[in-house]
Amino acid sequence: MPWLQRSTLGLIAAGLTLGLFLSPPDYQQGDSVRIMYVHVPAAWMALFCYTAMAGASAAALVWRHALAHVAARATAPIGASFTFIALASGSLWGKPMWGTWWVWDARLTSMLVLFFLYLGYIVLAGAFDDRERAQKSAAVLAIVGFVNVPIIKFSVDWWNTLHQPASVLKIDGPSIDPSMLAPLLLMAIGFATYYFWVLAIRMQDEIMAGKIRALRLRRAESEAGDRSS
Amino acid sequence: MTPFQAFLSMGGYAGYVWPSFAIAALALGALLFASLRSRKATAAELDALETQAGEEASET
Amino acid sequence: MRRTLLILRRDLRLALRQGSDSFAAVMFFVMAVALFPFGVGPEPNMLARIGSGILWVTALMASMLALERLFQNDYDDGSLELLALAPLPLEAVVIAKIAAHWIATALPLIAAAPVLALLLHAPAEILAPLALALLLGTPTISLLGAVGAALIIGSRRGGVLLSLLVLPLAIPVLIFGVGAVEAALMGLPARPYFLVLAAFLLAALPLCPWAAAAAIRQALE
Amino acid sequence: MTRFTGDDVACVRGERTVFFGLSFQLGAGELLLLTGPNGSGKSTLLRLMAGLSRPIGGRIQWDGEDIAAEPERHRSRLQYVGHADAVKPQLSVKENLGFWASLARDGVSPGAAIEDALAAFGMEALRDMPSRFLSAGQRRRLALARILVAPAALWLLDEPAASLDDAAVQALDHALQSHGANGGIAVVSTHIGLAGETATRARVLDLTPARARPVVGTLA
Repeated sequence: MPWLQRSTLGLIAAGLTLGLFLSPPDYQQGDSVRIMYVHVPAAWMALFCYTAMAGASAAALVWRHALAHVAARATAPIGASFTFIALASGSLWGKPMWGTWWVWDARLTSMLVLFFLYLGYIVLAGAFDDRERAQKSAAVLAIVGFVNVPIIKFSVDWWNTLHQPASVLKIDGPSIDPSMLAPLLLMAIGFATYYFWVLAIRMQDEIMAGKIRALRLRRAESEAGDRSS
Repeated sequence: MTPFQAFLSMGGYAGYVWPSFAIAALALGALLFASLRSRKATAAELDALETQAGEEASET
Repeated sequence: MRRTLLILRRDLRLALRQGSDSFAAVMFFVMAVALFPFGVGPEPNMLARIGSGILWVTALMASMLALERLFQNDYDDGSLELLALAPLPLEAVVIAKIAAHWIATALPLIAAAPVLALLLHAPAEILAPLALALLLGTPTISLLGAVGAALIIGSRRGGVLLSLLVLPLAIPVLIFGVGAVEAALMGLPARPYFLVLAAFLLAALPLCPWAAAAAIRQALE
Repeated sequence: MTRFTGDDVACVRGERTVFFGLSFQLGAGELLLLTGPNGSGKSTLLRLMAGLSRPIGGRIQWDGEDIAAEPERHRSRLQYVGHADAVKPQLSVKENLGFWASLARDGVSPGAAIEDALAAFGMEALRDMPSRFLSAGQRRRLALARILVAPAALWLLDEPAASLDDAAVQALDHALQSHGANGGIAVVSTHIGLAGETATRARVLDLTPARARPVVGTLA
């Protein structure tokens, strides 16, 4: 765990210094391209977390593995945060380029839908009193959602080309030259280690909560047992 | 316009670059902080329950 | 197959006798569409331009409204576990219930849509493509909604939850449904849109009942 | 010849181990009474026997074949009555029963079977009454009549005698006897004793001792 913490902080610090200080501004977008060093890794992580969530859910349902449920449930808020960051930074990046805060660009729109899928999962996971029901229900939703992500992406792309606003610059900007690639990768790996770090914390939390519930149940039953005997 | 101020202005895009980094830092920081705090609280609760269960075991 | 039709007939009889759910959905559809002119203004060619979008979005939400209790009633009175124990696959039971729901609710919606389109000054030539697009699209929405309805069985915030879960998944149907109508409006060939809608339906037909049955099984555990 | 067996069955619901190491052997014509306080897992065991849920450990077999291996075949040989009566208020008594009868039977018209089942539980007078006017006892009798409309080798009844009057309990006794007479197996859970002759010849499986403590730290 501590090495996760150190590598996350180290990677992100390196990524930031390179991204903000050393890498050159873009010839068209100027310094606003630096938003890419947050936006693109966050977008990658948003998709990575949803895939991880669906994978863990499938493993949990097929092999009835409780830990996989815990992993999926712990991943959801992290994925949702990355999606939110991707949306916010995408909008902030879009403003100087297209003059409006929100553009129904194909990628941003798909990211918005992914954000709704995350919210749906989180709310469903919390909508049942019985924890086991909540886990299994949310797991089925994660898988159904995952199957739909490519279909939604396909439809949004088609829909976007249909109503193509005069967007001159695509969101990911010109081809990335090496000096920009390094900070981008550093930030991406830094975000990934952040994910595993917070995942570990949330899973430990969930496992301990499981123990607490078991102890509480035993106390309630032994009390009932004492009363009836 | 000292180099530091030039850096801060981000070629005129300061209003967009800094907020996006700030939002990222805030979101990730808040999630981390909330997770750490919740884990600490759960750990404390678990210890309390376990010590209590331990005492009862020793009494009976 | 006989048993599937049996369940379909029973659900239809229940829907007709009790009627409230599907009638409420159609009334919601009519009222929601009628609200838009008050919001965006009565100006005819503005309404005509966004008419098909309004019709599709409100039809989508109306069917969510009706789908919310698709399994909940049977779950509450114990029929769902008996249906799960009946000598036919649970997927067949799900298909029967979805079909009954679609006939009782989506068909009236489709019947009402052309009338409402006129309310929105929509040109007459979009009425046929609109009806066909709805005919192809609403079954997929009912199939997706059934998965959502199965997932929320026994949950606390059922209704609101169903829309949050299913509407993002229904976006492709919405995009190509409205696309078909607008293509017809502009005189472009609408066939590709209908083919994509049919493709979604053919994909949803096997997958959604399977997912819904899985969700029901773990709800009954 | 034992047909319906369970060995070392274990079940966990939520984070609670409901029971483990539970076994039973039932031959043709036998009746098993499940007793024990509420929450001791009677309903859970019946649902496991019906195949609604799968045990965490152990196996339940019919004629040596695990019931989870051929779920549809197992489902077609059993009749299950849960706590709820599965009665639709908008349908009449005959329509309710007719639906379940034709669902369970293979195509042959269930007319006669419905009449006999209604008569067995004294419901024939209420044949065309919409079910929303039925009392709790009448609804329960309608639910029990369902087990008579289609031949089933295995009856799983969860507290069938709940809200039944004496006459109805007699009818249930009679039904259980004739079911046992022609080789049927029945598992009945009840926390109030079943009166009459059935109780004497029934074998009893008390779930109280088998109730396990939840194992600390399980994540299931």
